[in-house]
This record gives sequence, C-alpha cells and structure tokens, in this order.
Amino acid sequence: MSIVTVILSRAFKAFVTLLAIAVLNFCLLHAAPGDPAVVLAGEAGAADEQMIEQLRERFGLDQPFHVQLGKYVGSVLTLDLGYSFRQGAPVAQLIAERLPATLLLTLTAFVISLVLGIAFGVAASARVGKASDSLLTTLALLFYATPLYWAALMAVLIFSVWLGWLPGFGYETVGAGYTGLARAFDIAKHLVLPALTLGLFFMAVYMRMTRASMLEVSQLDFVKTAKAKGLSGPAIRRRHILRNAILPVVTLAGLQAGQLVGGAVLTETVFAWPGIGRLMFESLAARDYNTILGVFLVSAAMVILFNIVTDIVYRLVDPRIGAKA
Amino acid sequence: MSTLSIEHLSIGLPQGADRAFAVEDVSFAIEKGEILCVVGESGSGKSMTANALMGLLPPGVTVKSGRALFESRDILRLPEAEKQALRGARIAMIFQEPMTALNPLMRIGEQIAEVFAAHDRFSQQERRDKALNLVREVGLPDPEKIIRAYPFQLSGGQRQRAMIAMALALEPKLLIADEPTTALDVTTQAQILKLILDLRDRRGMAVMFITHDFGVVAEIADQVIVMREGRVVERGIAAKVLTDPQHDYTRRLLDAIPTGKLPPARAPREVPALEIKGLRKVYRTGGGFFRPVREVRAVDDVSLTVGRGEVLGLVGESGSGKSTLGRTAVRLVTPDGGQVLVGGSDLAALSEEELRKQRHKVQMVFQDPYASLNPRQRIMGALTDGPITKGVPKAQAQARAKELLEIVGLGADAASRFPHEFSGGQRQRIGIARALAMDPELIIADEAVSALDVSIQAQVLDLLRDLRERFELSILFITHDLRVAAQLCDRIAVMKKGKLVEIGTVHDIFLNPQQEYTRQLLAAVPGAGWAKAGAA
Amino acid sequence: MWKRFSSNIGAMLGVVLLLAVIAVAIFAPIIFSHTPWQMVQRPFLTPFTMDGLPLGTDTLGRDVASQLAYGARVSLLVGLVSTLVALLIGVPLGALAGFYGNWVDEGAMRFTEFFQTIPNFALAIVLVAIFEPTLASITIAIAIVSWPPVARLVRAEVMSVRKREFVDAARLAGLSRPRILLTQVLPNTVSPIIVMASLMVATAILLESSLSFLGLGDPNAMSWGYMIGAARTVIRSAWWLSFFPGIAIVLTVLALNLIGEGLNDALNPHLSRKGKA
Amino acid sequence: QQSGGRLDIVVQPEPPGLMMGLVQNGPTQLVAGDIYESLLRYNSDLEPQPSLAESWEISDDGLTYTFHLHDGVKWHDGEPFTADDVVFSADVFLRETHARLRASLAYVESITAPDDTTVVFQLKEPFGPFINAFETGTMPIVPKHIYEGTDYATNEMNATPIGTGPFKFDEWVKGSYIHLVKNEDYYLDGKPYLDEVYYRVIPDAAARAVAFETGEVDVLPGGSVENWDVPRLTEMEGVCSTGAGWEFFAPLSWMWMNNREGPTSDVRFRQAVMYAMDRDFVKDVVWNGFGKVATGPVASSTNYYSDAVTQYDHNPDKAKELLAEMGYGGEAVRILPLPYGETWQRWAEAVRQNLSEVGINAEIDSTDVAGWNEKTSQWDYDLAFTYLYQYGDPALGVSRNYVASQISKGSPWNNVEGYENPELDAKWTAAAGMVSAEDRAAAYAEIQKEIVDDVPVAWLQELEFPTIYRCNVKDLVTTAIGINDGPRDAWVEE
Ligand SMILES: Nc1ncnc2c1ncn2[C@@H]1O[C@H](COP(=O)(O)OP(=O)(O)OP(=O)(O)O)[C@@H](O)[C@H]1O
Ligand SMILES: Nc1ncnc2c1ncn2[C@@H]1O[C@H](COP(=O)(O)OP(=O)(O)OP(=O)(O)O)[C@@H](O)[C@H]1O
Ligand SMILES: [Mg+2]
Ligand SMILES: [Mg+2]
Repeated sequence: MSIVTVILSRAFKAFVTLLAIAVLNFCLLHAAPGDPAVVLAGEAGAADEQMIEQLRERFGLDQPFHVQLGKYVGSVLTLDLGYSFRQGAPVAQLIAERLPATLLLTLTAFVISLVLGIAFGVAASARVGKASDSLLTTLALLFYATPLYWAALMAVLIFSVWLGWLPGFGYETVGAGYTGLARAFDIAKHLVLPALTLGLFFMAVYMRMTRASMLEVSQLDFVKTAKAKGLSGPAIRRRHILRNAILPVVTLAGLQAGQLVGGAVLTETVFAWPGIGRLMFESLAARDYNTILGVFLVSAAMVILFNIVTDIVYRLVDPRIGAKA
Repeated sequence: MSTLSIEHLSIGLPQGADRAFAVEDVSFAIEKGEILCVVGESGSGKSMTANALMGLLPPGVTVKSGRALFESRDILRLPEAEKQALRGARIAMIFQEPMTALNPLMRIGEQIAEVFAAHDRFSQQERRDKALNLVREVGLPDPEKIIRAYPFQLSGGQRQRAMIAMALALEPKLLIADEPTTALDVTTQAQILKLILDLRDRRGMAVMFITHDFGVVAEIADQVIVMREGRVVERGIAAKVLTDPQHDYTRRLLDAIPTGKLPPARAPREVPALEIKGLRKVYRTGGGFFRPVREVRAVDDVSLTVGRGEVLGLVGESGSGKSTLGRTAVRLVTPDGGQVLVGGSDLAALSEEELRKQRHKVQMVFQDPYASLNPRQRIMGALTDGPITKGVPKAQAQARAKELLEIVGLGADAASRFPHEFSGGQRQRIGIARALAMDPELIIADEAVSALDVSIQAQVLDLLRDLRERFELSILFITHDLRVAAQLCDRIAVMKKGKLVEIGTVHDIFLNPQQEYTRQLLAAVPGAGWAKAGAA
Repeated sequence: MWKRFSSNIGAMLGVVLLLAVIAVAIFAPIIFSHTPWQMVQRPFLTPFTMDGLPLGTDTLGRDVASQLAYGARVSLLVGLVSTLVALLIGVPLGALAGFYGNWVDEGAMRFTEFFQTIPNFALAIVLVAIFEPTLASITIAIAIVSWPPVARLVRAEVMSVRKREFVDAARLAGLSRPRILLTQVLPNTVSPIIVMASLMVATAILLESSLSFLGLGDPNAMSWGYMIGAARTVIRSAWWLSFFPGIAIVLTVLALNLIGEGLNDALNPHLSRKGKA
Repeated sequence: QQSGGRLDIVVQPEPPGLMMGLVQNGPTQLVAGDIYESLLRYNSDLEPQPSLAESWEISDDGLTYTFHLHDGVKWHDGEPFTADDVVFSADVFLRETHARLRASLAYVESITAPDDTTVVFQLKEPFGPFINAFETGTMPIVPKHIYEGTDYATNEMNATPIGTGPFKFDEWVKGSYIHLVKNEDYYLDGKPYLDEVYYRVIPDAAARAVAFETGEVDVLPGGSVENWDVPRLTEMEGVCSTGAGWEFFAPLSWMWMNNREGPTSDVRFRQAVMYAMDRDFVKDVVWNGFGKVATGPVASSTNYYSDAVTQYDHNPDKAKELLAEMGYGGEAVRILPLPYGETWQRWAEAVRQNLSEVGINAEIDSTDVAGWNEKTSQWDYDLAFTYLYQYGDPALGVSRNYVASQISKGSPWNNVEGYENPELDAKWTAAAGMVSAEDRAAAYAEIQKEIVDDVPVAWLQELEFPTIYRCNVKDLVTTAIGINDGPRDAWVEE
C-alpha cells in the first residue's frame, strides 16, 4: 500500500470524523445554558426584547434546532466555518489570524520537548543506575507532576519580574516597528518562557519514555549481535538502540502534537499569547458558537493531520509497516 | 597450539540466583579446524561460557577465576577496548534466535558491512562488495536483492545465514555458535548445519557449537563436552561419547532421546472416533478499504480418520497446517468447508450454543504449557470449570480432578496451587489432566511435548501411552518431530502446504515412504544416521 | 509482588506521601476547628508568624492550612471518582472491542478514536462550562476525556490474552463467551489497568486543578487548583497562597506517579523476565 | 504641553468590535471613545461641555434642545461632517441599534437639521435628564455616508471604524493589540498631543499588573487589575492613580434578590441579608478601601443623592431575629456571583460566609458570563451580584431597575428582581418629568427613603475603580467618563 493511498484513506476517514465532531459539538454547545443573543445584548449595557429578537434572528437562533444543525453541517461541508456575530468577522478569518501564533508556540514547545526529552532520555539510559540517571529521572518526575500553569506563573515571576531577562507575556513587542530579523528575534524572546513551560511537561514524558524504551530495546537480541560485531557502546546506542527505541516515542509524540494545539489554553492565558486556545476560551464565555465550533474543528483537524504525519514518519523509519499488507 | 584453551573457568552469579556459580572450574580446548559441541540441559551454563569468551556477560555476572587463552592472550582479562577489537574480528558469535538477532530497521547489507566499519576496514565501496560476496558464500539466493532487504523480508533460515555471513566477515579464527538451529525447522536446520561444516572445511576455523540436541552432536561434532549445573561431567571424541557414555548423566540424556526404534505395530482400529472429510480452511489477512486480501490455504481438502483407541501422528514442516487441522477438529477454528464428524455428529455444522454442549467429546492438549493455563486461576478451577459447565456436580468434579492429578503423577494437593508454581513438564501434565477431566472420546495433542526437555518429554510420552491403554483414548498427535511420532503413533499422516501428502502406518512411513517430501523430512532429522544405527 | 514493590524506595516514598495526604484529608475537620471559608484573621498574614495559622491567611483572612487540608479532600475525591468513572467507561468498551473483534471492535474503536481526536483539555473546558462547574460535572468531564486510553489499553491487553491458549482451553471446556471474558480474560488484564489507574488519578488531579485555575472550579468546594487560581492575582504580594497548594499538587501527583511506577515494576512480568536474560 | 509620544493602555477584555453604534460595552467604549464622538462631554460635576457641539441651548419649557456644531469637522476618511450625520445617527441608526438610547428617544418628537451646523431635538414632554444623553457611549455619532441604506451589523466598514474623534483606527491584531494613530485633521488646534495609542489585550489580571510594572503599558484603566494589586502598583515610583473619571457612570453594585419566590420574597429575609452582611469588611478587604458602602439605590456622586434613609449596619443578631420572626426554615439560597474575576468571586464567598453565620443556608452558583446573563435575565437565581452604571441621573440609570414597567424577561439591565410598587412607580415617573432641579431633588429624596425600607435589592457598594498611570502622563482624566472619552487632552512629559 503506497503512501498516497494511505493518505487518501486517512483523509477520507478524517473528514467523516470531523463531520461527526462538528455535529457532536454543535449539539453540546446548544445544550449549554446561555443564549448568545442575551450575552451580546447584556454586554451592550442595556437591552430590550426588541433587540434580543433582532439578534436572535440575525444569528439564526429563532429557527428550530435541526434546521440550525443542518445549516451548520451544510456550511462545514463546503468548508465554510460560519460567521462570528460577536466579533463581526468570518470565523475562518478569526482563526487564521490566531492560528500562526498557536502553531508557533506549540511547534516550538513540541520540538524543544522532543529533542530535549530524547536527548535526556538517551543520556539517562546510558547511565542507568548511576547518580546522574537518578537525577535526570527525578527531575523528569518533578516536571511531570508540576501543574503547567503553576510552572508558568513561577517562571514569569522569576524570569521576567525578578530577573527581567525575558518578556513575561505577549507575542512580540507591540509597536516597536521591528522588521525582518529583529522581529524574529523579538518574537523568539517572547517565545522562550511559554514554549519552555508548555514543553516541560512533554519533555518529561518523552524523556521517561525514551529512557524506558532504550532500556527495553537494549535487552533485545540484536543488540547482543551488534556487540558481538565489535561495535563500540556509543555506536550501538546510536545506530541500533536509538533507532528502534524511538518508534514508540514518535507515535506518542504524534498523538500529543495534535493535542497541544487545543491544550495550549492555559499557557496562552498565562502568557497572553494570542492563539486559538484563548480565542476558544473567550468565545466560550460569550457562547459564540460558531467560533468555538470552528476552533474545535481546526484543532481536531490538527490532531488528525499530526496523526497522518506520524504515520508517514513511522512508515519511513520502519520498513516493516506498509510492506506487511 | 590450541586456538582456544580455557583453564579452570568459574563464573559467578549475582546474589539471589539459583546457584552461586553459573560455571565452575571448566577447562577445555579447541583446535584449529575442529568443532567442539557443548551439550547439556537448559541452565547448565553453556551460554554463560560463550558469553564470557565474548566479554558479553550480563550485568552482575562476573568471571571469578580461570583464564581463556586465545592467540596467547587471556581474553577474559583484556581491557574493554581490546575485547571490542577482538569481537567480530578474531572471535565471532551467532545466536539461537534468528528472528530477533538482526536489527529490524537496518538493511541486511548494511548490517554485514557494519562489521567492517566497526573495525575500520576497507572503503565504503569495498565493504559493500565484500558484503555481497559473503551473502553469496553463505548460499543466500539473489544476493543483490538480499543485501537491500530488511530482516523481516527473510525467512528464519535466511536470517540465520545472514548472521553467519556477519560472523564470517573478518575471517575469525574462532566461531561460537549458541544453539544456532534450535529455532529452525528440521529441513532448514539440516541446511545450516551443512553450511557450518562446509565453512569449517574451507576456512579451517575452530567452532564452539552449543546445543542440547544430541542429534546435532552426532551430525557435526569432532569433540564433545557435556555440562551439568555449571560443571563439565564428560568430554571426549564425539563418536565415543555418543556410543559409550561414561557419566551417568550423559547416559540419562542419551536414553531419554527418542530413538528411531519403532514400537511393535498394533492392529488397525475399525470404529472411527474422528472422521474428517474434505476439510478446508483459508486464512484471509489484510484487507480493508484499499488493501488487497492475502489468502493462505492452511488446510486444503484434507480427509482422514482416527480410530477408537488409535494414535494418529500428524507431521509436516512448520506452517504446513497441522495446528489448523487440529484446531478445526475441536472447532476452535471454524472451517470453510468439509465435515468434522465426532461419534457421527458433525461438529463443523453446529451453532455456537449446540457446540458448547458437544464440546466435551473432543479435547485438546496444547503446545505451550505456560500459555495454556490461566495464571490467575488455581489448578482446581482449571480442572473443574469444564465438567461443572457440562453438568457434573461440583463435589464430584473436584473428586475426579484430584484423582486425575494422581493419575498424571502430580498428587492431589497440586489442585490448590497456581500454575506458576509448577515446572513446564508438570504443567503439561496438568494440561493432559484437564483434557481427561472432560471424559473425551478424542484428544488432540498439538506439539504437546515439543517444549519439554528430552527427559521430561520421555515421561509425558510414557504417560500418554499408558492413558491410551487405560481409557481406550483416541489421540491425534501433532508434532514436527518424526522421532517422537515414531515412539507413540500407530499411523502417521504427513502434511505439506495444507495438503495431506501421505498417510500410513508408522512402519510404512518410516521404512517405505512413498513421497519425496516424506523422504526429505526423514533425511533432515539431525543425527538420523546415528539414530538408525543405534536402533539397529 | 508486594515484596518487589516494597523494596522499591521510590514507590514506598510515594505510599508514605499519599497516606499522609489521605490522612490529612480524612481528619481535616478534626485538625481544624474552622472551615476553609471562615474568615479568622486579618488577610495576607505571612506564614509562620502566628500560632494556629502556620501557613498564614489568604486574601480574605482565611486559614491557608485549613484550605490545604480541605483541598486534599476535593482533589483526591475528584481524582479517584473520575478515574473510576473513566474505568467504568473504558474497561467494558475496550474489553468488548478486544474480545469480540470484528464490527464490535471497529465500532468501539472508531468511537474511541473520535474522542481522541477532540482536543481533550478543550473538551473538558467546554463540558464544565456547559454543565456549570460543580464537583459532579468536573468529575464527569475529566472522566469523559480520560477514558479513551483505558479503552485502548484494555483492548490491546484483551486481544493479546484472548490469543493465549488458556482461553482456547476454556472454550473447549464449554464455557460461554461472556463467562470466558469475565473469568478468564479480564482477570489477566488487571495489572496494567491498576498501573494505568494510579497514573490516571494523578492526571485527573492535575486536570481538576487546571480547570479550577481557569475559573472552572466548584465554588463551594475548596480545592488546590481553586486556591492557586484565586491566588494568582496576588502572586507578587502573597507568594504563599499559590506556593503551598502548588507544592501539595506536585507532591501528591509525584506520589501517585511513584506508586504507579512501583506497581508497574512489580506487576509487569516483562521486567521480571528481564532480570534473567 | 508637549506633542508626540505614545500611550499603551490596557483593554480588558478584548472588545468584540469597535463600531460604537453597534456595541457599547466597556472595552469597546474605552477604545472607540477615541474614534467616535458625541455632541457633548461632561466634567466631573456632570456639567455638559462642548464636544462636537460648540454650544447649545435648552428652551425654558425643557422641550427644545438646539445644538450648534463645530465648523470644519471631517470624518477620518476625509468626508465633511454635517448636521445630517447627527440626525441620521440619532434618528435612524441608533434608534435601531441602541436599546438604552431608545428609552430616552421615546421622549423625542423630532430631530431636525435646519442647516449644516445646527441640530434641533424637539421633545414630546419634558425629560429632566435628557441633557445627559449626549455622551459618546450613549449617542455616538456615526457617518451617514457609510451606513445609510446598508445592513448596519454586517457593514464591512465596521472592521475599520470611521469617526470624527482625535484618533484614527490603524490596526487591530486580534488577541494582541489595537493601534490608533493621531488624527492630523482634528478640528481642535494642536490636539491631540499624542502620536499614537496602543490598546493592549492581556487576558490575565496578574500579567496586566506585570505589564505595568515592567513598563510595557502606561495606563491601567479602572478594574483592569485586581484590587489587591492596586496598593502595590500605586506605591511604585513615578506611578499615579486617580479615582476620578467615573462620576458619570457612578457604578453601584448590589445583589438582586428574587422578589417573586423563595425566602427572598419576604421583606424580613431581605432585611436580614442586609444586616448579615459585613459590607465594611468587604470594602476594606476585598476592595482595598476603594469605594463607599452604598446606602440606597442612588450613588452618592450623582445628582439627587440622599442619605436620609434607614442605615443597615453589620448586625448579625438583628438578622437572626428577623429570620426567626419570618420562620426561615433553612431553605437553600443560591448566590450568583458576577463572573468578572477574582474580586467578585471573593466577594461572593465573603457574603456566603456572612449569610451562613446568621444561619442562612447559602451556596454559590458558579457560572460564566453567558450563564450569568442567561440566569439573571431568565430570573433563575435567588441572590445575584451585579453593578450598573447610573449615567448621571436617576431617571437614566436608576429608576429602570425598580419600576414595574421595566419587568421584562430577557434583559439583565432592568427590574430583574421583580419589585412591584405602583405608588413608587408613579413617583419615579413624576420625578423624571420635572423641570426644576430642586423639585427633582425633593422627589428623589422621598423615593429613596421609601425604597430603602423595602430592600428590593441588597445594595452593596459604590464602586471606585482607580485608574493607574505613570505620572508623566498628564491630563489623562479630564471628564466624567475618564479615559473612555479618549486621551484627547493627554500628553506625555519627557
Ligand atoms: N542475567 C543473569 N542473572 C543471574 N543469573 C543468570 C543470568 N543469566 C543466566 N543466569 C543463570 O546462569 C545459569 C546458566 O545459564 P546459561 O544461560 O548459561 O544456561 P544454558 O546452558 O545456556 O541454558 P539454555 O539451554 O536454556 O540456554 C542458569 O542457572 C541461569 O539461571
Ligand atoms: N490466525 C491465522 N491467521 C492467518 N493465517 C494463519 C493463522 N493461523 C495460521 N495461519 C497460517 O496458516 C498456515 C498454517 O498454519 P499452522 O499453524 O496450522 O501450521 P503448523 O503446521 O501448525 O506449523 P507449526 O509447526 O509452525 O506450528 C501458516 O501459513 C500460517 O501462517
Ligand atoms: Mg543458552
Ligand atoms: Mg502448529
């Protein structure tokens, strides 16, 4: 089975899943108490029945539930995410404005956590039983047990308030007029704390997994074969153990990379990062259905996308898959 | 001077191991061009000796005393870097399990060439060419393709050849082979043994060959040492040890081997206990939205009968469909076509519910004594679940269970224990007791003794023979070991690729095989010549 | 098994820690004469400055130590109950999928995949927001987002156990399929489930605290996340208000993880085999 | 005064839109108040000041309001601003979109533009507070040439608002900031002084405090950091704060008590709640001493306030007595806090604790903004926190919460508690129609005295939201709505 057919079949399934998610979320949100028209009216500082009726009509809320659902599914089918009445803009546009920030944050956190996690995991497994191994595993356990938002608060406190080394929030220096490299550097500076705190937990996960996987693989017969060939320890670890040990880590990482997009709400809140997690959270309070649904769909699509990417990576790394069938 | 001489080697085990020393005061020597076989039961320290020579002892296991002289250096005491330089270049090793001994993610060619890289020999291109030559030398087909293949694309025998190619890459003086053929079926085993003999002759290496199979010893050994619980109990020229063992333990080992000696033929049975007619089973794997379906005809139009009180042996190489046939007979597998008649009623046609009521008529003794008992259930439960479901009152079922445990030689108190508290042979007997508890008309024994050590194997075979006499049991005895089949069976059926190729009495099959395939099977049994000689 | 577990220093440390937390949770009303909501002293009292109020007071002058103790109740309760609910959903689903295979499996796994595709923290937020933050809705939301891995694990385990020969033996003994699943297969999947459950409790505690931090906690139940969420605005002037509950979470989650790892080592036959290799 | 410079102001939460004719909530007004203008502004004594209108007259019968507009005013897109724009805004656009103004416009007979710079509002009957209806948030003037004949809500220009104000819209990076630049063509010479204004979106209160500390932002409008941070921030060097700029809104907080059903329908229970609460504690601890304990429905900073009413002090015993007298049997009472952050949450907790101390079985109902709106406007609560702006006059911002005609499901801004008192209703109406200030003062004093004894709602506190800013920012707060009027006069001292 070629990679193309894999992608095609996955894309088809993904589409079905996404539709189902759209329907489920639509039902869920509409079960929620709170009426977007009332919220919007309430926010205006005054409201009367006439205004609320107007709003309801504009949102299409005056129609029966199944009609609303049908309309929504219909528009999703044509890749139209609808219109946010609260923000007065198409949902697709709102998300497109926010998505780059989220992707930047999560991908950076992802890469950091994966690279560091694997590096530390390999290091720990190479020193298994020694003090440095214990130190690394204990640290990983600690990161693992620390609530993300708490770590974030503490990081801001230490690194931006007390030490003043790094900006504590935001995406870039507003109105500084940086362009090109200077801007990239500025964004990078803003990225450090959120990406690190978000990455810390996952780093711990990958590290523990890499270590365990390395240890497990190093028990396998082919490692003994490699030793019998006269290869040196580091060469064995690099060429034989790591390559095999990394497969389960890749799988897990693929699963989590997608989840990171939706899971960045906390980090985005603490660091005022203008991403879609926050967009969702804020839209939720306003019952801005279309926007929440849009964010959900997009992040679910991310999950699926990452899963497909993982699959492909897996296929590239492991010759056994794909050839089996 | 000997290629390798080991003097007073002792290897200590970590605390909490079953004994203090894995190997104690072992001395032996191997000459150039000589094959030394190290035999002994599981756990006797064979592998530890080999590992010590390679400097690959597991953590916690250390060389306590003694030396091993190789090229006039004590290789046990060399610094790690020098050991590393020696490994693969001067001393090479191949392992038992060809399926897992190769890195699954690396191409065969790369893995062979890596030996050169590890020792910094040759250029990239030369390494490749040499790898290709080696692949050719060990007789792998289509070498160009093989070096680009991944291990999973090779069969077990082919992988073992690739391993050997790796071991030979730098023309070592000493080759250590730790049970290199145990995991292979007989025909492949024969090919590998021949390859090793060939290479020894061509290159003049010394070979230390570890095995627990005296058939293999008879086939290739020049010298033999016999180990037991870490000590050498007997040594000598192969032919001499095999024919005239001095040590009691060696003798016991040799006695336990099923010989080619055929038991007296018994009268054929008339009343059928099991009739199989035109049975077919096709496995379809894969399949899905875009995937093609792959079909394996595991059982292809097989018909045979097992008479009441008869033992029918079912032999054939691995994958020939023996297990599938057996499992279809008890309807653990639903056949695609054909009939399975037990006492006249067709099991294959029953519904799930009706079938449950008929289950007790045919029982099975499973191949793997570890896997076939629920680790979380006491033996009593395992033995009484079935009868109670069948309707036997609980007390009666329990009494019967105890009785059966006595019969299989375990004692009634075994009932209250858990499976992990028994040895492999004991568990196999529990499996037999469980089958008997259902008062079956027929027992299917699928490789029921294959996983056992020779001595325990002999005990179980005795038990089966005894039961057949006592209960008029019919047995379908599935095995890949022709010698075992010869011991127990009245008739033997031979399968190949899902088809029944030959069926006949033991005497017919062994002494006068009709099919070429059967002849090949017989010839491939290691030490066949020696066993026959022994029987004569 | 207990022997192997008890020889693991980390695991024992985890047990001791967890027992301590449980004890504090159980005896909170005995240890403290006032509820965590009672305003007992002036606000922003620094820790270790006044007898009887070892951890100081919060923004309203309430006893932080008492809040911590009552918070342990909520955190543990939510952790345990949500894990239980997740198991109640995941185990049967995974077991049926793994045991019956075919379309049951296909259906169950599509369903599971579906839930795994929805970003789970976001889903939890939406669920809690929609059903309004009460202990029950929080617990259920956490359970709903955490059962899919259970289902997958149980399915995989059941599938591997199902292939073991003792299951065939049970079929030959004439046992019915549901009975085989219940008495033969499931008991053999218990160990990994226990290990996973212990880790899930830890994750659930973290999730609850994250929700509380976002303002989605039950305002009538004092929990650690609630404390941190409430204290984050004063983190500069009253570090102890977020520090102590933070430490409490870290320690509890750590303890559960240590126990989980210890159980894994003790129950996983894989590792014991390793020792011999 | 110095020209140039930039101001970074926190806006919280992020406004849903900037078209003030459509959205008038706090954040929108904070930002869009720089872009849009109305006819008048009000100083801290709530006296009208010129804005788009240079001068104005009110006829003696209180029925005709004539405004003379500034000459040469231009919209940000260069089109000239004329009296037609005012007529279109007030008579057409806002009538359709602005519920609060609609209530005042009900008194208006006609709006006409005799010439390009004159607008005349003709009233049907006298309406005392009408002069207070010309604040930006109440009557933002929108460009006729852009909106006439279009669907207002979906007009594409809503994304790039065009006003007459001192600052022009430049860019809005959602979730991050809104950038406004100086309107070079502004009709007041030399103004504005600032080159640009950034409104910064920082969703977390603690982060906002940090942003101010680290110098990222210069101004924290009232309510943008939690109260506990206020003393710490104001004690910093070079930091000033002011409580001014809220006179017009005069936010007053209270708890609606459901007058329809449950224990709260009993006046004794409501009085007991008043006595049970330690409102001074809340003012001192939760609000850090800012604000004042409320005595009744009218805020002390607005016109016609009277303190000659029954005082409810913290008196648990009295509360218990009242409860015993009514025979309160421990029915559960749900408190709905305002979902506006930690301060309000703590406040609800303190109230719950106070109530439980006198034996009231109270628990907090937690919900988010949408849920709060839904529950209050559907009357699904027992006690519900809220605060409302008073818009400078009891007739605009107070009476709507107590008269029976304002009982209507679906809005959280009317008589949500369901209080019905026909006698008082008549007095409210009469007071609104009086022309002379003394008459009105007397009438309102009477109303206040009576209503306080009835306790339709539990008045809590007059809120004060200090604006915190760097001292080198001058003239930041110059009107009764503070920085909501836009930093037209502000300048930065180098
Ligand atoms: N890593 C280890 N730690 C402790 N004891 C070990 C270890 N590996 C092997 N042993 C013990 O050392 C002894 C010798 O083992 P060895 O592997 O040499 O046996 P063997 O003769 O090769 O058996 P087999 O035929 O089963 O391979 C056994 O008692 C075994 O239990
Ligand atoms: N469940 C299954 N699904 C797909 N193919 C199967 C299955 N079981 C067996 N096969 C295939 O059917 C063929 C016959 O298998 P079977 O197990 O009956 O062989 P066997 O003779 O018992 O071999 P062995 O001696 O190795 O046990 C093989 O090619 C095997 O790969
Ligand atoms: Mg061995
Ligand atoms: Mg088989």
